[in-house]
Amino acid sequence: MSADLTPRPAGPLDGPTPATAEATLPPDEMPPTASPSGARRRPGASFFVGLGLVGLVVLMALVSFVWTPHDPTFVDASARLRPIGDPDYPLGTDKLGRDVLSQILVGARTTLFVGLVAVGVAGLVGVPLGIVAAMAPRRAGEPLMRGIDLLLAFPALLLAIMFSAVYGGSTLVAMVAIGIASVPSFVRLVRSGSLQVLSTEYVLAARAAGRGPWAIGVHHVLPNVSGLVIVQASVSFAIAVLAEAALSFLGFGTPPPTPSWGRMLQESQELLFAAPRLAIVPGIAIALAVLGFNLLGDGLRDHYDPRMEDRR
Amino acid sequence: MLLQILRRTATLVASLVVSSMLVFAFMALLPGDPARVALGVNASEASVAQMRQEFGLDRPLLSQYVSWMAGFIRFDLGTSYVSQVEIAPQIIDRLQVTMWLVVCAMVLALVIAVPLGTVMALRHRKPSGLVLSALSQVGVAVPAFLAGILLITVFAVKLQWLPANGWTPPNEDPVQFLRQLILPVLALGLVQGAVLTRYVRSSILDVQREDYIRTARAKGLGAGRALRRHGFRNAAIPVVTVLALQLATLLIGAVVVERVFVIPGLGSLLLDQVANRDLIFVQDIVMLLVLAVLLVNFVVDLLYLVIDPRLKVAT
Amino acid sequence: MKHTRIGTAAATALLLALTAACSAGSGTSGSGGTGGASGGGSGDTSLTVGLVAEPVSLDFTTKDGAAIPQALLDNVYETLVAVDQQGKITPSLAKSWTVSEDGKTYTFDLVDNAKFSNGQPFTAKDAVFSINRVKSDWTVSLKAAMDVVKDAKALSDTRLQVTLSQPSNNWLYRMSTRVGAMMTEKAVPDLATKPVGTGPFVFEQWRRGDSISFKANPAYWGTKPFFQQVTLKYFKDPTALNNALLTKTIDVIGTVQAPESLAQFQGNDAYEIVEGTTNGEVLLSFNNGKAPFNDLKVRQAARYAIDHKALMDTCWAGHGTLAGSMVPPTDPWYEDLTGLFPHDLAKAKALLAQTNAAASPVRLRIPSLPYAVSCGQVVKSQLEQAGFKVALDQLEFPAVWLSTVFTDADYDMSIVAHVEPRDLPTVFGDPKYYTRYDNKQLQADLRAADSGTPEEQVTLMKKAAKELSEDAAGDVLFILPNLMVAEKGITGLPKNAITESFELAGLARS
Amino acid sequence: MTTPAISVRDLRRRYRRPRTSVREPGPVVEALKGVSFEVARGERFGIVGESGCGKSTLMRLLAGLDQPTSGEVQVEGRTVSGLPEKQLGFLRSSLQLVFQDPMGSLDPRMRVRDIVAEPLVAQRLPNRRARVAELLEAVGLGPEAGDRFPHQFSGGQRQRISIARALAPSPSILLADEPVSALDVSVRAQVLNLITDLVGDLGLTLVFVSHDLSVVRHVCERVAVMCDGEVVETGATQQIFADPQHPYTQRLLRAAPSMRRAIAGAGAADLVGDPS
Amino acid sequence: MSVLAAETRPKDASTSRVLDVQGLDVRLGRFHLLHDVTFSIDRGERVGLIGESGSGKSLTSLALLGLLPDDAHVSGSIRLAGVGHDLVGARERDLAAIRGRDVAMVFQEPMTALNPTMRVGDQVAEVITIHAGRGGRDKRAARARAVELLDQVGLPDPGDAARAYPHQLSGGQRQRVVVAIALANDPSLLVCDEPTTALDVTVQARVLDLIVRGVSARDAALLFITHDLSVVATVCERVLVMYGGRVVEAGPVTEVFRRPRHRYTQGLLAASDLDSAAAGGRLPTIRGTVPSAGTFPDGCVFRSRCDHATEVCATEPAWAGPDPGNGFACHHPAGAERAS
Repeated sequence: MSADLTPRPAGPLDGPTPATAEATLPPDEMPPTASPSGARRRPGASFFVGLGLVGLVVLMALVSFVWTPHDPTFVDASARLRPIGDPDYPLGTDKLGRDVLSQILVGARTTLFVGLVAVGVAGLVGVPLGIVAAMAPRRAGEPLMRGIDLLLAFPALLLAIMFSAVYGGSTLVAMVAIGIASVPSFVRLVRSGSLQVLSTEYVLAARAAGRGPWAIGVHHVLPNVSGLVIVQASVSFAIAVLAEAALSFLGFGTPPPTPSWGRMLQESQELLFAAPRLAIVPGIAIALAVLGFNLLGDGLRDHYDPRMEDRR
Repeated sequence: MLLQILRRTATLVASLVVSSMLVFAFMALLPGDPARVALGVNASEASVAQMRQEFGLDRPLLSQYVSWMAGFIRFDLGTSYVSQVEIAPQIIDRLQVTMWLVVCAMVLALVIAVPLGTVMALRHRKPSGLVLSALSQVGVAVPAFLAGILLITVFAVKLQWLPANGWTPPNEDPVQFLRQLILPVLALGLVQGAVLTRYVRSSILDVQREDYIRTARAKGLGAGRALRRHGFRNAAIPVVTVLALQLATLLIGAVVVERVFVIPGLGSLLLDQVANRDLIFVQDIVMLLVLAVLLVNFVVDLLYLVIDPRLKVAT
Repeated sequence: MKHTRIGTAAATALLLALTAACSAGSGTSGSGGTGGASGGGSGDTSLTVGLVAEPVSLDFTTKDGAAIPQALLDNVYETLVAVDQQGKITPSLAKSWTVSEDGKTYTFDLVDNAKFSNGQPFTAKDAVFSINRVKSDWTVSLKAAMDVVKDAKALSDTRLQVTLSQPSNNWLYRMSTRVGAMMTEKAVPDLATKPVGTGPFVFEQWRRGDSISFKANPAYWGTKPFFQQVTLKYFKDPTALNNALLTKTIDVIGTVQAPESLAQFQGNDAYEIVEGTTNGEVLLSFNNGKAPFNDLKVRQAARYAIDHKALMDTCWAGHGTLAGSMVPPTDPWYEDLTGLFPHDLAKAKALLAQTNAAASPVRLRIPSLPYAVSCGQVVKSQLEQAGFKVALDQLEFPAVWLSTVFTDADYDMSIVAHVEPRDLPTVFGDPKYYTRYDNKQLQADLRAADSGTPEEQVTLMKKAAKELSEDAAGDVLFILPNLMVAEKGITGLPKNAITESFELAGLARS
Repeated sequence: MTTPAISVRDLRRRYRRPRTSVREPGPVVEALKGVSFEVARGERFGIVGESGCGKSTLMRLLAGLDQPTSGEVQVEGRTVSGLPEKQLGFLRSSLQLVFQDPMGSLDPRMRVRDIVAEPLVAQRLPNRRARVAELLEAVGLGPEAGDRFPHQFSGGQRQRISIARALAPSPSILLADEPVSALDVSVRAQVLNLITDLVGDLGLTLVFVSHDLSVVRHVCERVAVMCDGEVVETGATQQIFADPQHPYTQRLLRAAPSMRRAIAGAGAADLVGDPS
Repeated sequence: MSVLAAETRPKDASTSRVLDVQGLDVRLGRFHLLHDVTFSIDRGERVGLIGESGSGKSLTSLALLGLLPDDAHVSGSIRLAGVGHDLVGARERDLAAIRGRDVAMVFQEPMTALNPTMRVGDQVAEVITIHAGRGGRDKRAARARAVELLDQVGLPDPGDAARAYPHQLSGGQRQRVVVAIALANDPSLLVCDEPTTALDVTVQARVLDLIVRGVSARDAALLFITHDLSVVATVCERVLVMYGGRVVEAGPVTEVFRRPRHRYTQGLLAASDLDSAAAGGRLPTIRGTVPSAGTFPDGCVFRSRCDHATEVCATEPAWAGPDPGNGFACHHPAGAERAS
């Protein structure tokens, strides 16, 4: 699967797909909505659809803290395999008699946790490294980048499997691995963004004003690459959610009894014919969450217009 | 040009050395005693110790590393702790299986992605383009194993058109080989295709904004011809990068689809040997994968030199 | 006396998703026999059986794991004696045998027309070689079963005499397992890749990671098998196994790994379901060696807290046998002891209240095996209803579980299926075993049972089983069922899986 | 006072390009080949040259943003070249920059108030709020401009913000690098007026870099013509424009299209025509 | 000195008019970017189009080549000599056949206008083969012709240059290549959009010279778009002044620049005439800033910045002059008060 874990290299690939800029139109002739950089575009439909889907996941997670219809881990032999629409169990129960709706609600927490850990690791490591790699002199920056490139040689799934084997299978371990595997894309993206920022005259002006490298990194570079980072974070989030599902399928994902959509999907397999709903419900949940984060990323990309080189 | 190649080769070699150390160090961290796992639960401490000695696990790590690397360089991958069979031929067999799967899937992905991505880019503001774009987003969001399970349910179990799973080498029964290949390739290729389509789209959108496309159109080329003659080569650069990365990572990444379709591929081999704690075997597989990724990247780098003349510094 | 293995027995349908090391699919082009769609016509004499765990090697003298004898024993290799479906010892390569008064000397009369597949005839010399080689060259722990043999000699080509150092009921029984497999000295160098035996089938090809194929032995000394070509095909994923049968890639599911999935075959005329029993006791083990489970009250509270019927219904879809002890129904000393600890939450709570075990969570450290994962969640839920606090902890099997739970006994509770035949003495007779159960009286009874007459053995084993159950040394959740699904018309599938082998010779298609 | 505002002595700056051949090291690019000049206090000094002539490198060296390979830069009698950033505090408060790009020289994520206050923050100067309002006033923007972001302003207004920022620490020297090249013609005059007014009112020393001869001619009293890393000619503006000595200066002057000459009948050929 | 030999194609000899633009109007979304733009260019004539950002000058050039975005609403008419149909509303296929043959264009940015992955010679040859028709697609001949053209635009070693990639050439050399591409098929109209803005003064001089001689040799019409008044004055005979998407004044260069009538033209000239202002002294200015495209006031587009604006300026001023190529649109024209 794979697909889900294929690293998405940063750089031109993740390039923006602005909806309004037109190749042939000279920038100074463009109407103001589409023009000045730094100006944020009005977000498009994909942003709102994505926001809605992500909001739904967050809402489910929040609701699960205060209320679930049943204890999601409570095993009830008398209530096994109830169908969808059962008065007590709106989304039915699984083979252990656990309420599917409750598991989906609590599973949303796992999904968010998964994404936050992976994106958190990747971001916390990748963003500073990217800025440092851009600001450091060539002699230091180049080896750093080569080291980061080396990480690319360890695909996410491989890293997750090895980490799980070494540190025991847990969501945290698997997602730290996924996060580490995503570090290179963050570093590359942030570095190229930072290099653009550093080549601007406002950085030169800040230096002339007496700002040290630290202050420039924090006050100029970081805010100006944040748009890129948010977009990348959103995409990485989606990748992490897919990765968790794939790892759960292989038995390296979230261990029981913590409810997780990926494991629900994996557990549902043997009952695919008897109770396809058990696969369909978490399957849809995963797909919608991934879709949500991807769309949000696309929307934000348009919104932030990260083509800094467009600035004239 | 020569300098560029030398420089990249040096980087490749350095990367290989560093990553081999990483791989080895990581293996040393694996909990669980390989000798114990190989011998089973009731083996006496004496026989476990003897097995450890046989495996060379009692030697200092450095000497273990050196002898492993020395063998690796000669492509003498050693003998499996567990099955006591030569490792190299096993990996090659599994690699062949996975290569069939992955290469066919990538070809399918390309066949899907290039035309679809182009259409999506050319019509990115028209309803047809938006619908395709939305479809590709959904494709990206579906876990590949779910796609595989659905394909099996529909085409194998319900319609009985194709076998649900299994693998037959092509030289044994070409027809059965193809029949068994279709569904896994679809599962993998469709999802990869959706991902790739997004890249093709965004890459072509970027290229379309370039001034030289405007120049080409001012020369009298229609939008489509301008893109074909001037855009594709430039748009190919980022797409080739993704393609190469996908290809390399799929060697292991295909494991999920291999699982669903019961295909004896490289990924499954790795999982099994991790479970067996067949350390030398795992080391070899991981190192070969790393080698594959690095080599693919190396080749892609060289490919850039061909595609993009700007990288060839004028002499 | 320690020759029980744990968990790895595929013969009894254990779902060891990760145990079997499958190795590379050999690219060598074998002759046919790929076990493709066999179509199911009655005249078809090829068969494909879907199984779970693939062997890591074909040499069970040095490699542990039940998958090897499952494939080879009774099919390629034969033993002197065999065990029938009721658990009785029957003749095989030995037509008959006598035991001396003191129970120490066994004299076997061997069949005279058996031949190894390399063409050599099977003689008493080969039997002596095989028995001696267990002691000299085997490395797996099972070899201990031969420790009791003092001497083996060939009285003639068809007459073998074995002398034991002390009487042992167990020895003859073990001779029906892989330890008793008859081999020829000539074939020993290639044990791992080219097994040679006297059985009804001849090993043909092993495509690592995929399948093992046999063809019928044209020179077999006994009843010739119906099928000329048999392929054992290995699936790690239960759904894939089911799909393979549904799409006619295989003819038989040799071990149903997901009992829930039986539903899709039930009531379908194209398939037949075979249900019997196995030797596999799914044991909720307690660490008797340390707090809190060194306290009888805590152990009893746990046993009362478990609703075994509900548990089997939820995690094994109601298939299996409730026994209440470490003895499966096919053993001669079986007794239904389920009445000793009926589900009783009130009692469980009361007992627990007398201790402080509820104060801190107990660690239920389960191996990453599907049955353990699903039963573990049920056990956790049930124990918590009785007031226990349970921390569920999934350990990678085999590597991590073996070192943490099995070797280091760093656990409070675990769940694992003990699938070795007659394994009560191993699990509870050795205080160093991971159950850390030390009961001198029980140990003495077990020794006496082994060396006594068969009648004494039954009586003493019954006593031991009951003692163990009352002492709540562990809680047998249920006995695993033998579940198979076959295409309609396949006959001769063994109802009970109580030996190490998956016997193919009796199978036929009507 | 005889100490010049800026004194540059035999300034050289070499860059080594990445190597392109296996055997030879990377080629050396000499951006500056021994530049010397002085700018007197209160003077409006112009530097003219085409792209690649080294004027940008010179600017960076003057501002202490880069280190010369050899030679010396002195600002108000104190050596700048060779000093680490930490010891350049005096330079940061006495010399400030205005750049060409009205968008790129302002951080798009900062409010105008913070942009203008940045030198004050960096140099830990007091009374920031009042000073910012004062500066915005001085460059012709209302104090309410401080709440907005750069992209809400037009090019000319952004250049005013740049100027306000440069003036924040009350420098005595203003370095303006092509400050009006990117502006619309109708706005260019406003900004030029602003610069000349401020320089006059505050008694600043102005170093004005431009490729546009007419602008330099209008703004500066003295001018240096740069070509290929060297100053080929220095002198009073009037004198150089009236009677260029160096062939390059002559070529440059002739190549610049002029409305007057055009209306008098000069065509494109006259911009390149060989004088000989 | 290179003489640009023009292979003159038989053209419609009955009229000397090459381009006739009538009432060109462009809207993009809710923005009205071009208003009623009308002008014409005769054979051999060099017309300048002056305008600041947002004036619509580049949009006009794109409209002439039919390269406006798909979602732009265009009305009016653009007729080109030798082309039997109106360019407005023409099919993309027909427009493509015209581009590069009858009308060619030189863009502002030489650094990005060429395909980085294609040899320069091939890029020049391409424009020849595209329009050569089925019979004339001789690659070798086209390549030879490309080298010839590169020689004509003054590239040293044209043979080597043809084999070079764009990044191996300097900005000025690249712009010469772009000019060679534009002139390859001897177009009847050459449109140059700020062709020298990105170039150095000395390079600019040579490129301007090249363009002027290129069109003269072909007797082609030139539309030269720039914001630089002195460049227009040097290159062109006639000038159109655009502001806010309209042509506000038109006439012979000497006339317009000596005696501007529209207040905008007047202000622009004053503000840019650095030569006559006292050194270091104040310059005359136009107040305010240029609005962004599509946001100019209605009525007189200049009234928001005009010192002479009155209430009447809220109505659109009529065109005052004998023809669209001569006159202005201002309620309070300069020179009028002098007269009064």
